[in-house]
Amino acid sequence: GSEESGTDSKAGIAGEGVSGTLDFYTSQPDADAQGLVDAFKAQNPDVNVSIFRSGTEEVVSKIQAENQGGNIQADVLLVADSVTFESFKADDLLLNYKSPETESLDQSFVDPDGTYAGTKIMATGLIVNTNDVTELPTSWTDLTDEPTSGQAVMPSPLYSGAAAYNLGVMTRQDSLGWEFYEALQDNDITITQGNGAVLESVATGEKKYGMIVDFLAARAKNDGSPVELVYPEEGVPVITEPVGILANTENEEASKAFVDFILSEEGQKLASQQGYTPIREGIDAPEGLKTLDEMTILDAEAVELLETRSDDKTKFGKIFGQ
Amino acid sequence: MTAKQPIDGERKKRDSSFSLFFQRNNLYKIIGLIVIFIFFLLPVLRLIWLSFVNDGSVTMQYYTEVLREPATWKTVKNTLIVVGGSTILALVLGILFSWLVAYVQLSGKRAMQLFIFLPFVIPSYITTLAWTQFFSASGPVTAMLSWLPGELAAPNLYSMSGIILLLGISHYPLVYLFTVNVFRKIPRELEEAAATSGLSKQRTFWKVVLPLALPGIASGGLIAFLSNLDNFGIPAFLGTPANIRVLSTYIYEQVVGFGPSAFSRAAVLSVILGLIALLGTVLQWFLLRRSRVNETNRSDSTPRIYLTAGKQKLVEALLWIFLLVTSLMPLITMGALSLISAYGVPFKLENLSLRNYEYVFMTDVKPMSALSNSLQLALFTMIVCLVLGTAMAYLRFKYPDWSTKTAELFMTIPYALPGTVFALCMIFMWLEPVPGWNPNIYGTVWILFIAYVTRFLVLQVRGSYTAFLQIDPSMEEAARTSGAAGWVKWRRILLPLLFPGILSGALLVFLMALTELTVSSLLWSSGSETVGVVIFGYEQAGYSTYSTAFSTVLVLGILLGGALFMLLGKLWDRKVLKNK
Amino acid sequence: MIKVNHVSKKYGSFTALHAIDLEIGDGEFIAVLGPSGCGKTTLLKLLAGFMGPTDGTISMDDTVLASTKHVLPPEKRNIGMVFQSFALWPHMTVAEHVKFPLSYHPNKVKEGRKELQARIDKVLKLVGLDALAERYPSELSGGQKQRVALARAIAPLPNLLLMDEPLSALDVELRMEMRKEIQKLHRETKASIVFVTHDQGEALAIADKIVVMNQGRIEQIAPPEVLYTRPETEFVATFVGKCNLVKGQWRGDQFVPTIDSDNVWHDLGVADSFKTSGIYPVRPEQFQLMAADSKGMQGVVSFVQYQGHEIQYTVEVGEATWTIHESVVATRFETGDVVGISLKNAPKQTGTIVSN
Amino acid sequence: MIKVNHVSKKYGSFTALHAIDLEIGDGEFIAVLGPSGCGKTTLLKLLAGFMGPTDGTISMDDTVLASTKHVLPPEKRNIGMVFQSFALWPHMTVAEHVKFPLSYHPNKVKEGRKELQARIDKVLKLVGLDALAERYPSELSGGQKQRVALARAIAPLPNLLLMDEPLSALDVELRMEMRKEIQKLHRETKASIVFVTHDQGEALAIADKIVVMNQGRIEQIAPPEVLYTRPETEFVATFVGKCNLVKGQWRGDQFVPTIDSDNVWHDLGVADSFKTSGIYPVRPEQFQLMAADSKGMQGVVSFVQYQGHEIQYTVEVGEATWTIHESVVATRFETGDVVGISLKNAPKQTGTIVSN
Ligand SMILES: Nc1ncnc2c1ncn2[C@@H]1O[C@H](COP(=O)(O)OP(=O)(O)OP(=O)(O)O)[C@@H](O)[C@H]1O
Ligand SMILES: Nc1ncnc2c1ncn2[C@@H]1O[C@H](COP(=O)(O)OP(=O)(O)OP(=O)(O)O)[C@@H](O)[C@H]1O
Ligand SMILES: [Mg+2]
Ligand SMILES: [Mg+2]
Repeated sequence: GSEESGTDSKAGIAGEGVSGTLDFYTSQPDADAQGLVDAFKAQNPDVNVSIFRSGTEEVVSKIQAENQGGNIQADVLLVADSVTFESFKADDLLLNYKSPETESLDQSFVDPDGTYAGTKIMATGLIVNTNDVTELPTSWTDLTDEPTSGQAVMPSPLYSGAAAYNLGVMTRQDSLGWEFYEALQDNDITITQGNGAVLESVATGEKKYGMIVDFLAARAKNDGSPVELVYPEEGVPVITEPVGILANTENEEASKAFVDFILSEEGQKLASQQGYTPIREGIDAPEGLKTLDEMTILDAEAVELLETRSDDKTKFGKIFGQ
Repeated sequence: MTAKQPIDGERKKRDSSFSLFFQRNNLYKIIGLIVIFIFFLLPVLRLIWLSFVNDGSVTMQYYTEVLREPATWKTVKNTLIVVGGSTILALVLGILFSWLVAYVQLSGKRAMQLFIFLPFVIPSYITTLAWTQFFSASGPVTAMLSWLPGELAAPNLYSMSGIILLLGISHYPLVYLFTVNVFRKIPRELEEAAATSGLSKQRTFWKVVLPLALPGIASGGLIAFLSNLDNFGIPAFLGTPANIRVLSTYIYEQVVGFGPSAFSRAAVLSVILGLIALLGTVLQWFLLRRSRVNETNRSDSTPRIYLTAGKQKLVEALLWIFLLVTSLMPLITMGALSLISAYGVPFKLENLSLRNYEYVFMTDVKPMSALSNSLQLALFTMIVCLVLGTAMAYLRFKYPDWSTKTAELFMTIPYALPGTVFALCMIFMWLEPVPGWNPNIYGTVWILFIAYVTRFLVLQVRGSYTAFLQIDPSMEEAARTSGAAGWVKWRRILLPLLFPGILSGALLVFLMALTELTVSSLLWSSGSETVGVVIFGYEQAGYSTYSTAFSTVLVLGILLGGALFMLLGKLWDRKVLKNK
Repeated sequence: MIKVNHVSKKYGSFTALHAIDLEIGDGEFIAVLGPSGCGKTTLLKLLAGFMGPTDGTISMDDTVLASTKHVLPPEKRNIGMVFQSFALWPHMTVAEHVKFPLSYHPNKVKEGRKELQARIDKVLKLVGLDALAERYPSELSGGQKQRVALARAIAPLPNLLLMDEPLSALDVELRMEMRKEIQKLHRETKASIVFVTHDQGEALAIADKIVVMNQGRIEQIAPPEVLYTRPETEFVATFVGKCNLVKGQWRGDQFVPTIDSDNVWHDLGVADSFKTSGIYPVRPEQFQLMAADSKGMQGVVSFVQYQGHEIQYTVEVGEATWTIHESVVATRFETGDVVGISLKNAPKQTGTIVSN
Repeated sequence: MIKVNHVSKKYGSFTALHAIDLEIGDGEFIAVLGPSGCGKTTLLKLLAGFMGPTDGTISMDDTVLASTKHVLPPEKRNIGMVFQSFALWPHMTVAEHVKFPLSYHPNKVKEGRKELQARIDKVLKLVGLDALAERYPSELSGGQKQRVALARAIAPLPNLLLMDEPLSALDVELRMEMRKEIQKLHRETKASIVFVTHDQGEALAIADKIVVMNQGRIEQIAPPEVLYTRPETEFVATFVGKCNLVKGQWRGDQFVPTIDSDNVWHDLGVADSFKTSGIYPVRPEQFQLMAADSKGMQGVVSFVQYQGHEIQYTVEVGEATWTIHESVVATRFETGDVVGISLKNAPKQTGTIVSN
């Protein structure tokens, strides 16, 4: 790969003529990551992208371990939430690259310093088992009410980065705050490992309500599971699966081309096809999901979230008796 | 005749000729230890080192911090309870089954053996899922209990005892595998001698049979103990809702906890976990201390205890019920899930299809290549472990001095650590073994191979060592006076005698490597995806139906392989050994 | 009284015992003698109850102990056994081996620890292992192992003591001592003893009754002296104390050996079966060797073995090979010497003793 | 020539061999004799090279085979060994046991399959196991197992044959036969043989030289007849062929037993060591028993053992216990009888034979 230039890709079609190998670390589902890479390669046949896919937590640990080991292998990183990127940014592991495509994005999803940018919108909402529940909940606080006592399930922030992000965001809302989590505990909510486990639990009827990332619920519903997705009225925390380039990339040019592609209209359409709400304005959300403008977003400063994440988790642990 | 050798200290004295060879080659000993150190301990030390540095300066800060936290101690206590309880359960079940299979006349033993392995090869997320459904409010247990008088509630699996139960059930096959051959090799005359001394069958079991089976029990127990210690899936699944943390889950929490001190804290906890593992190993040595070598016997699979027809039927029925619940039930749950389109749709004919299978094996290309990768990896890992592990076991057996004991300890650590932690260690180590030099192992399939060998070697060492403990040294001496040394001695005398034990170890290594998940999920790379990685990927993406389809095929494949293997064994017995 | 009734035992297709009949009286001391592989151990294992007969029954005072259907397990019988292969428990010390039956056998020590320890010490002393009480089997020599096996079997003073070559690994001195101890035990406890040995001297010395087996069959059952002096089959004659079967013709009480038809030998107590087959059994010490002269039987010494108190000659006489024992004080011959052979005239020997 | 040089062997803190010196000449047949636990097996294992000495060296024609530092492994020596515990391989048939050394031993058969099979058959026939060639060890009787061990050791005709009680499980007849075969082998191959046995008769019969061991030390090394007739220590005298050590006073060539000071015995070839300690060693057959009369030595019969060709009496004489062997044709006594004892006058015996 050539490393001589960091500016020329602004011109023309993203990454035309780039080549070499690219290590892409992601937490997207395998099929989605593969689809993305395939689409990219259709345009840039000379780039050889190898994917490492695992859970966000594993990917992050891997990069940190590689960092400890002396040499990060990844070129492009795409994982669940911005807090993760903030943490890498704090360690100066990310390259400053503001893709031209970010201009079409809501700027709140783009790092002002250009180290990362969101690629899609994943809201966390409520999932309900429709066999057992006829009256759909409308608010987060429904989970703290008497009728749902012992019936709800949520992913553990201690295992899932996305859940930890949600914890940070929701405790910073005036409407919810730590009181909300305390109430959840009082209402006997079950903590489970991750979003997948929440889906299993609710879909099989073991629990009736769950906090879950929207696309999983929508897809399960499409597949025929007896579930319904609800966006609570207070709004939803949103993670954006940001993408960024590692500072010591060995193929800066191809990396930039790849990021550009992800954020491009074509890349975003692909995301929509794959069942995610695209982040770029003007592209439709897939069946069953809301687009960005249709939802109320609960928000918090990513930098602040990073700083308090550890404390948040500890506090969470205390509330839930660990 | 009982043979010449006590197992530990005295052997050394007696075999001083060999240690004499070694004295001259003390250098080899040191070199060997260094190699083992580099492969097995250094990666871990690189992690541990992190627990001592902060911003480039050495500090005990993380230790004081972590050790001061009550959460740490609570976790350690939980761990000890969970691991202790589940190891005892695995031991009880494992010993019971291996004894029944080796000693008692039962029909359908071969089929039974296959089913005994199932809980071990079924992925633990499936096991937990199946069991939680089994005991759930809408599950069969609750339904059955509601028929009974009284306010009986199904036991809550999301509890300490739930974790213990599932860990025990998942790992008793390990104890079984290590012990059953040892039972078969106990000379009948030793029991007959007990009988003429007036011991009832029951007493003979406690006083003679069990102590003689100790080598197998200790090895199996140790491996089960380590497996319980490093298991993440079950305590994470069942412990999270119940707010029960054990070391493996707590370490994971630390690792994924970001923050500058994440790894350092994880390292401190890993040290604690490592200490517990070492404690287990030492305890096991202590158990084996009084064990002595039997006369070498051919493994004898004809039953020694005959029950009346009625009793035999009863025992068989009880065994099968247990096996159906612990083995078949998860398998069926898994199979059922793999046939429906989505979670939660009722299990009705119109909802069933082979769509998931079609996707996994026709549409998606990954599973097939993963299967082929995993098979190759497992096979090579098995072969390498077979050779290295058996050689190591031989050394450990022949020269039970500080050097081989230390080597064994080194080899135990990689298996005892939670997979995630171990994978991180492998990254630290193999990315740039010498700073600035990247041998291009990491990022290829080789890192998986090295990781598997490093992690699973101890299984083979234990398997082979157990087999060695069954061999009277005069067997080898006789070979040597007949002029056989080196490879001939191994091929003609030692290996045939060791065969079943070595095979158990190899089988374990193979199965473990084939279904490995946590280590692979950090170390795989494009083109080297493994079965575990694919299943994990499906799971995380929420495609549990795909992962169950894949797992079902995998487990059925293993079952089929096992069945074939047993058939071959039967033929071998008939044709080659002319067994009656 | 134990009755072995037409018992057969097969290992697969190989028949190790052919329809054995045997009675073991209460307090009787029976030696079982026979060549290697004749079924001695098999018989003992059947008596102990480790396996059932393929045919026939074993009963005790009219209750059936073992049949093809059912076998009373050994732990329910009041027995002790010395295994030919010792069968020591590798994980137990010498003292523990003795302690075991004393704690669990039907005849166990019931009086408490001190008494138990005293008994252990006594038994160990008896077999000369008191100094090795804390050793494990792997730390013992062959003979020491065998003594542990012996100690374990006799410790609880069982009613029926089965011993499978219990002294084979011991030196003569120790063997004598052990023999005496076993006999003493027998006298004191009135136990029935079945003592398997391949050593005819031992069998003759120790037993009330000797059972001679061959190839899974019983050849003869008789008290030692009868067996030695009046063997009923060729096998017994040659096996129990070397015997030379001289061929010839019986004319009433007179025997004319084929090899030396000028001579006539008198009947010194030969069993009828031999008379019908034209054989005169001569013990090695009944022959006399002298320098060869022209008349009488002649042979060539083919082998000489020095035995301290006697010299054992193997002599080729015509087609036959004879064994002849001579005193060390008699004239010595060497391999290859041509010698003359005659029958000592010792009319007293066999006749009087049989009538004893 | 193998030289054992001041070799000691310790098991932990227990010393099994104390500074042994021994020479094994080429083609020599050495019997090692000694009581149970005296270190015979240990010596053999050192000679085989299974372990190194704790002290001293073993060398062969001036090259050191074993020292505390280094041991030449057994497979590099041209040896064969019969293990006391047989050490049969449970996974191999009888034929395979014999085939094994024939394929791998330094002296292996190099001529091809047919030759190999012929050799296997020959060896199996020699030990009488030709019919059992396809059996596994678990299907053999004790004596059969021992013969397999023997066959395996002798098959490759090793230069040094180490045999640890190779015949202990065999009956007299078979034992004689095997002995002869071993001797034949010895003559034919000129192998050096070290033959451990606890049976003094066997040692006397078979060896060129006997090594008597006791408690880890060598008591005497001598040819059989010298050993028997001129034992140098009390131990050798009593162990090799029962001997009664009669106490008394030596006055030159004359001996006055304490128990019967009226009598004077003549020196029939007693070693000096006995003379200095005032002992007259008398073999059991040198005594004569008669009905008790008032004068002469008197004793009480405490034990009688019938041995076929002789009767063995144990007689209590004063403080001492003597063993006396009498012919079966002599007057019989029973336990409790009071008997008179005298020394047979057999001036020829010891004296002449020593000078042989
Ligand atoms: N591994 C061991 N540890 C301790 N002592 C041992 C060990 N092996 C043998 N001994 C002791 O060493 C002594 C010599 O043993 P060895 O086996 O050489 O005797 P042996 O002369 O062959 O006796 P036997 O005729 O009974 O076979 C014995 O007293 C025995 O108890
Ligand atoms: N498991 C078996 N399978 C087949 N044949 C066997 C088995 N066990 C013993 N035999 C055979 O049965 C016969 C009798 O064996 P047994 O052990 O009773 O002999 P033994 O009289 O004790 O001989 P020894 O004096 O050599 O110990 C032998 O020929 C032996 O080969
Ligand atoms: Mg036998
Ligand atoms: Mg010995």
